[in-house]
Amino acid sequence: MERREEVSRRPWYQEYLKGLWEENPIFRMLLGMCPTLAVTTSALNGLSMGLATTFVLTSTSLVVSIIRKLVPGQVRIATFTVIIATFVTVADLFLKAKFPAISKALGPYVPLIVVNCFILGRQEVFASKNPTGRSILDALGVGSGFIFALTLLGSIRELLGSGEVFGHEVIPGWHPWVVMILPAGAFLTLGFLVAAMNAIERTK
Amino acid sequence: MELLLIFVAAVLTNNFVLHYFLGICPFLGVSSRMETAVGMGLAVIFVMTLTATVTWLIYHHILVRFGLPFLEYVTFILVIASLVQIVEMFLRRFSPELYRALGIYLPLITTNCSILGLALFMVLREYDFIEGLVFGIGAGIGFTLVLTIMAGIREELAFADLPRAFRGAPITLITAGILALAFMGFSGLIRV
Amino acid sequence: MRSFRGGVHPPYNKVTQDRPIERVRPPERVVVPLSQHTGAPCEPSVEKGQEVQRGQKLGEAKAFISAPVHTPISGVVKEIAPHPHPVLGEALAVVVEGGGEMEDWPRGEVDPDSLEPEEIRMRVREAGVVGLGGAAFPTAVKLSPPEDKPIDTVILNGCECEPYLTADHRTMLERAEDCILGLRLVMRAVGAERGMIGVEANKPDAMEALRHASDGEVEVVPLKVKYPQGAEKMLIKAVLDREVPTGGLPMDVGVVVQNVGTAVAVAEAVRDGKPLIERVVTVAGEVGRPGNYLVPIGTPFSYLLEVAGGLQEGASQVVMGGPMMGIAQRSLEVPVVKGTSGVLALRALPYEEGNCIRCARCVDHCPMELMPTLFVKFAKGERWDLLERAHIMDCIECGSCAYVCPARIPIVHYIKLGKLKVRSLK
Amino acid sequence: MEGRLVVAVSPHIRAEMDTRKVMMGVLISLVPGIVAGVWFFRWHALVLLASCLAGTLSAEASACILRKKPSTLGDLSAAVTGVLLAMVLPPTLPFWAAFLGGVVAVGVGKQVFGGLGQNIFNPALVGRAFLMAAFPVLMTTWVAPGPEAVTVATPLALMKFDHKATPLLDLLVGKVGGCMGETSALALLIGGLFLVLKGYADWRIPLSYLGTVAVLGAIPWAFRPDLYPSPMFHLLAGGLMLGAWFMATDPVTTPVTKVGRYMFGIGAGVLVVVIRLWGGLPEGVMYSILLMNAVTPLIDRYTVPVPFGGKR
Amino acid sequence: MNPILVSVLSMGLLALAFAAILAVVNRKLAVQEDPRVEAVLEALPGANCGACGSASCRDMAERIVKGDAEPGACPVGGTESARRIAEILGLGEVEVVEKVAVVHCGATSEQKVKVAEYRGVKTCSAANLLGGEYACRYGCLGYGDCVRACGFGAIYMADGRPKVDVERCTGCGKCVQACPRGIITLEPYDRKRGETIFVACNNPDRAPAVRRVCEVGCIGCRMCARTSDNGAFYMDGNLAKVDYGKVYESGNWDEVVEKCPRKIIRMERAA
Repeated sequence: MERREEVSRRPWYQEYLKGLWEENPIFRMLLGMCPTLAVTTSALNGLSMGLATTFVLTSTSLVVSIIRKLVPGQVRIATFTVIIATFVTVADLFLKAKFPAISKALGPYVPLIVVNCFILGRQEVFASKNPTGRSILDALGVGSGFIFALTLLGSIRELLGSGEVFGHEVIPGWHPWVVMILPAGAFLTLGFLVAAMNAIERTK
Repeated sequence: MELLLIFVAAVLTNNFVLHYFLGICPFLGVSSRMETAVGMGLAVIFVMTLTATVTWLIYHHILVRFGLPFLEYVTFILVIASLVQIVEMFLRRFSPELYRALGIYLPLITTNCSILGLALFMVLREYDFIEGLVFGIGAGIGFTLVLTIMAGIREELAFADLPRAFRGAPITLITAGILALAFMGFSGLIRV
Repeated sequence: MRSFRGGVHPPYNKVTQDRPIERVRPPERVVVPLSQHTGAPCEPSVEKGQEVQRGQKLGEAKAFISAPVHTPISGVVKEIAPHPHPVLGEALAVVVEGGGEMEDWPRGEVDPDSLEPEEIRMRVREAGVVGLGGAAFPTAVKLSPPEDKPIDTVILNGCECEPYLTADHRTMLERAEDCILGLRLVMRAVGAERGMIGVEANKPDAMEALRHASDGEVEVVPLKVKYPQGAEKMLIKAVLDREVPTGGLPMDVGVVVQNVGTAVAVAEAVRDGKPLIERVVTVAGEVGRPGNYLVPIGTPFSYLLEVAGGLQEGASQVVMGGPMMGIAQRSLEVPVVKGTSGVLALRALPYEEGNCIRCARCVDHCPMELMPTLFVKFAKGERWDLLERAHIMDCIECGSCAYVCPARIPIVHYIKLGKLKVRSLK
Repeated sequence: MEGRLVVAVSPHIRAEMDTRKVMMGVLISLVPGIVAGVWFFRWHALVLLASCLAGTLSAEASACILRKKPSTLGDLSAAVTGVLLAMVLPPTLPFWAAFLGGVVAVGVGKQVFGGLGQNIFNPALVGRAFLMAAFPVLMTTWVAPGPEAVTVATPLALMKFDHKATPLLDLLVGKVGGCMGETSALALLIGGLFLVLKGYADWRIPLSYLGTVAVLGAIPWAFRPDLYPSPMFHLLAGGLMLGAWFMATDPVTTPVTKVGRYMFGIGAGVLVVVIRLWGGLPEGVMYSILLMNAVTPLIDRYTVPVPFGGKR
Repeated sequence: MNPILVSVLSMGLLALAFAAILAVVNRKLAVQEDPRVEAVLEALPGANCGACGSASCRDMAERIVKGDAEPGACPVGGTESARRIAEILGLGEVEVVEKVAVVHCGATSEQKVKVAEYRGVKTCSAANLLGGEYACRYGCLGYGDCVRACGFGAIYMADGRPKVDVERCTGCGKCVQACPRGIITLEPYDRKRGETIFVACNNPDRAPAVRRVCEVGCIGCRMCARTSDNGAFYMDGNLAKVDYGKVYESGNWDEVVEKCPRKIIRMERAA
C-alpha cells in the first residue's frame, strides 16, 4: 500500500505546543519510559537526559523529513533506527568529552536513547509525512514535553530524596527518603504523576 | 558458580524491569493479559538469547578486531532489528494466533530497550561468550517472570473498582513499584 | 455420621415440628395454574362455565415431561386466564368456584408386588404426581429410566434440611406406612432392589416410625444435620458415597431419589386413584398460628395465611419454600402449587452489599466445591465466558455461599443472573 | 400487614459474621501482642500505635472523600492495618515516619487499588517495605526492652552477623530487641490460636508457613549446628510469628483455594529461610509475604478446585 | 587502514548480510494477506468498541473483506465509512439508513404502579430476575443498565426512565442488548427534521390490565391507526406500532400525537 502524504494542517505554533500537553510523550502517550524512570534521580540528570534526547529527536526529524520521499516503505524503520543510532553516538561522544560527570551519571541510558520508542514514533507519525519546518517544530515540542516531564519527575524525586532541587536546599532539615532514589521510588512517583495528569485531564 | 551468580542476578536481584527499567514500554503494554504476556515473554527470551550470542560474536570478532568499538550502537541496533524481523516472520507463518495477539508489540521488541541494554551491559561488563549467553537467558527469564506476575495481577485488577485516574498505566507503575520494594528482599542474595 | 463436604449450619427454627397436620377448609375460589411443574405446561381440558367434580382433570399433559392438573374442589370453571404464579411470576390458570367441606378420599387396596411397572407409571402420571420437594419434576418421568441406565437403589429424601419447614417431618411421622408403600411402588417401577430413606439425625421420632412401618426391609439412614443435606446430589453422596457426575442425573449412578411427600402421593395415586389435589404446607415465621396444613392446590396465599392466624407485626416478606432457597413473593394472590413446601412470613433482611474480602468462606462452604467468589467477580465484570468456564452451571443455588458471606454479597443473585446470561449466549 | 412485600433473592437468612466482626476478631486477637509490646517498650509503643493509626485512618478517610464515597472507617480494616503496621516497626521510630508509613500503607497499599478487598499486597507490609527502603537507618535501630532505651541488635542480626544465639526462653517471652509487636512469640501465638480457632482466619497458611520454615531450617542446622540456627530459633525469632498468624492470613491478599493456601505458606516459608540464611538481610518475613502476595493471582488461577462430580 | 574506510566497509557488509538473510526469510515465510483488509481497516473508525460483534476493528475488516459482514455493518462508522468500504471492495453505492435508539416505555417512576420493595443488586438485569418493584412486566425497571452500556453518553435517566440524546446516539445497539426487557429498539431517524417518533409503551395486554399497572400505558384504543393519513400507525394486537417505512412521509403525525389519549406517541428531538 502506498504511504499517503498526510501533511498536518494545524497553525504552526500548535505544532510546537501540542507536544507539551496533548501529545506529551510521558504523561499522555506513556512512551520512552526507560530513561524516564532510570535517570530521574535528580532534577539535573532529568534535564540533561531531556536535552540529549531532544537533540537526537530534532536532528533525526530534520534528516528524516528531508529524505522522507527517498526512503522505501519496507526499510523505513531500519533507516530511521540507523539515523537515530548515529546521532546518539554523536551525543554520547559529546557528553563524554565535555560533561564527563553527567555522562557518568546517565551511564548506559544515553546509548539507550536509540531505542526510545517515541523518537521512532515521531518519525513514523510525523517527520516522514511532513515538511522540514513543521517536523522540527514538532520534534522541539515533543522534546520540550519530554524535558518538562523528566525535570518534573527528577525534581520531585530529588526533593523527597534529599530535600534539594538542582542541588539547592529547599527544605532545611529534611530527613532524606532513600527510597526515592531507588527503582521503587521511580515507579511510585511516576505512577502517581500520571494519575494526577489523568485527573487534571478529566477535569478539563 | 560464577555463571550461577550471573544468572540469579539477572533474574532476581538486578531484574531488568524492576532494577534497570529496561523494557518498560512492552511491560506496560502486554501485561494486561496472561496469554500475550507469556507469548511476549517467550519471544523476548528467544530474542535475548539470540542477541547475546550474535552481538557477542560481532562485537568481539569484527568491531574489536578492526578497532571500531564506536560503531557498537549502530551495529547492535541493526543486528537486533534484523533478528526481530526474522522472529516476526516466523510467528506470522507458524502461529498467526500469537502473531495477532502480540500485534504491534513485535516490532516494538526492536525498540525494546532491554534487548539493546542486554548487548550493552554484556560489553560493559566484559563477559566472555558463555557468560554472555547465561546473562541473556537470565535476563529474558527475569523479564518474563515479572511480566507474568504483572499479568496475573492485572487480570485481577481488571475486576477491581480502581479510582478512575489510576486505571491503566498508573496502577501498573505503582504495582511495579511495590513489586520492586518486594524484590529488594533478594538484595544481598548475590553480590554483584 | 455420613455427610458431604461443605455446607452450613443455619439455625433450624423448626417450631412447628410438633404440630400435627391440620386439614384446611377449602376456599370458595381456587386458582389452579396449568404449569406447576418442570417441563411443558399442560393444556386446558375444560371450558369456561363447565361444571367440574373434585379430582376432575383441568389440564391434560401433552408433552412427555409434563403432568396433568386436577381440581381440588367441586364447582364451576369461572375463567381460564393468566394469573400471578409463585414461581413463574404469571401463568395461565383455571379458576374454579365452588367449595364445600374437604372429605377424605376413598381408600383402595393394592398389593405393590402384583402391579406391572407400566401400570404404576401410568397411574402416577394420570394422578399428576410431581416431586413435592420443591423442583416439581414430573414423577412418572423419573420412574421411566432409559434402558441403558439400570437403577439399583431408590432413596427417599426425608432430610428436610431447610430451616422452618416441617411438612416432610410430619408426613414421615403420621404417614409412615404410606411412605414405605410409595417407596416399594417406586422400587418396583424402576426395578431397583434396594430402598433407603435418608433422614437428618434431628428427627429420631420420624426414623423410629419409618423403621417400625418398614419391618426392616428398607434401610433408614441417619444423616448429619447440615444444610443442604437434602439436595439430591449431596444426599446420594452421603447415603451411598456416590458422586453424580457434573451435568448428570442421579440415574447416571444408578439411583432414583424421591421426596417422602412424593412417596405418599405415589402411594395414594396407585392405591386409591387419588390425583394430587392437596399437599402438606408448613406455614411458619411471623404468623399467628404456625403449623403444618393440608392445603388444596390452588388456595391463594392470602387465604392460607389467614387460616394460619394472619401476618404478624414486622413481617415484611412472604417466601414460598424454605428461607435458604425459597422464592420471595410480590403478591399474596399467588396460589399454593404442587411444589409449595412452605409459606414463611419473615422479617426481610436489609440490602447491604459490601466489597468481597476474599475470605473464601463461600468456597469453603460450597457443597458443590465451586468458587462462588469467582462467580460474583465475573458476573460483575460481565465476563460470561469465564463464568461458564468456572462451572457456574453446576451450581445448585443452595445459598450456602450467600448465607456465610461476611460482606453480605447476594451471591445467589449474581449466580442466577450469570446462569441466565450463559444460557442465553449459547 | 401494611406496605409492600420485600422481594429479594434467596437465602432470606444470614449468618452472624460480617466484615466488621471479622476485623474486630483480628483486633482482639492482636491484643496479647500489643500488651506485650507496651509492657516492653512503654510509651514508645503507645506513640507508635497512635501515629500509625492516625496515618492509616486519615488516609482511609481522605480517600473516601476524594472518591466521593461513603466513609469506610466503620469496617475497621484501616484500624487493623494501622495496628499491624505499628507492630512491625522499631519502637523508637519517630512519630512522623510512623505516620507516613500509615499513609503509604493505606494510600499506596490499598486505596489506589480501589479499597477494601481489591488490593494485591498486604497494606501494612507495603507501608513497612516503604519505610524500610526510605529510612534504612531508622528502621534498623533497635532498643532493648525496658525503661532505658539501650541500643541493641535483634536476635536474627546477632545470629546472622556474629553467629550468636539468643536463649529460646527470651525469644518466647519477648525480652529481646526488635519490632514493637514482634518480640513476644508467646503472646502472638496465643492471639494467633484464638484467631484461627474462632474461625476468623484459615489455619492452613500459618501451619504450612511455620512448618516449612521449621523443616527447611532444620536441614542446615543438622549438618552445622555451630553455624546455623536451630528450627526453634527460626520459629521464635523475628517477625515470623506475627507474619504467619496475622499477615499471611490476610484474606484479601492470599489465595482463596485450599491448595493455594498451602502453596502460599510453603512458598513464603522457603523464601524466609533463603533470605535469612543466604540473603543480605537478617529477616525476610515481610519480603516473603509481599512476594507471595504478588504471585497470589497466579496461584488462584492454577488451583481452581475440581467441582463436585467432576473428573479428579 | 583508514578507519573511515573500515567502518564504511564493515557496516556495509553487515547491512548487506542482514539484508540478504531478511530477503531470503521473507521469501520463504511470506504470508499472503489481502491488501484490502488494510484498506478497509483504514476506513473503519478504529475505536475497537465491539459494537458490531467482532473482536476488533481488524477482525471486522477481515470479515467484511471475506464477505461475512456487510460494508455497512459498522454501526459507529455510519454512512461515510460504509461508502468508503463499498468503494474499496468495488460494490458501488450502499444505502445505510441511520438509526437511533428509542425507548418503548415512557412512564415516569410516579406513573408506574409499585407493588413490591426490591432489595438486591441495583441493575436492571438483576432486578428483572425478581420482576423489580413495578407492577408492569413490560416496562422500564429504572436501574439504568442502558445508561452504563452506552459508550457515547447518549442515554441518561430522567424521572426514572431513560431518554436518548439523538445527536450523540450512534445506533450501536449496546443499549438494546443491555435492556433485559427489550424495550429499546433501533429505529430510523429523520435527519431532516432531526427527530424520532415512537410508541412509548411495550405492554401488549388489554386495556384493563394495562390500566391496573400504569397511568400512561397503551390501551389499544386504535386512535392513532384511525387518525393517521397514510397508515404509518397500526395495531399489533393491543399495542400501537409505527411503520417506519411510512411515518416520515406522513402529513399529519402532529395530529396523531395530539389525539393519543395516553400521550404515549412521543418524539425525541435533537437539542
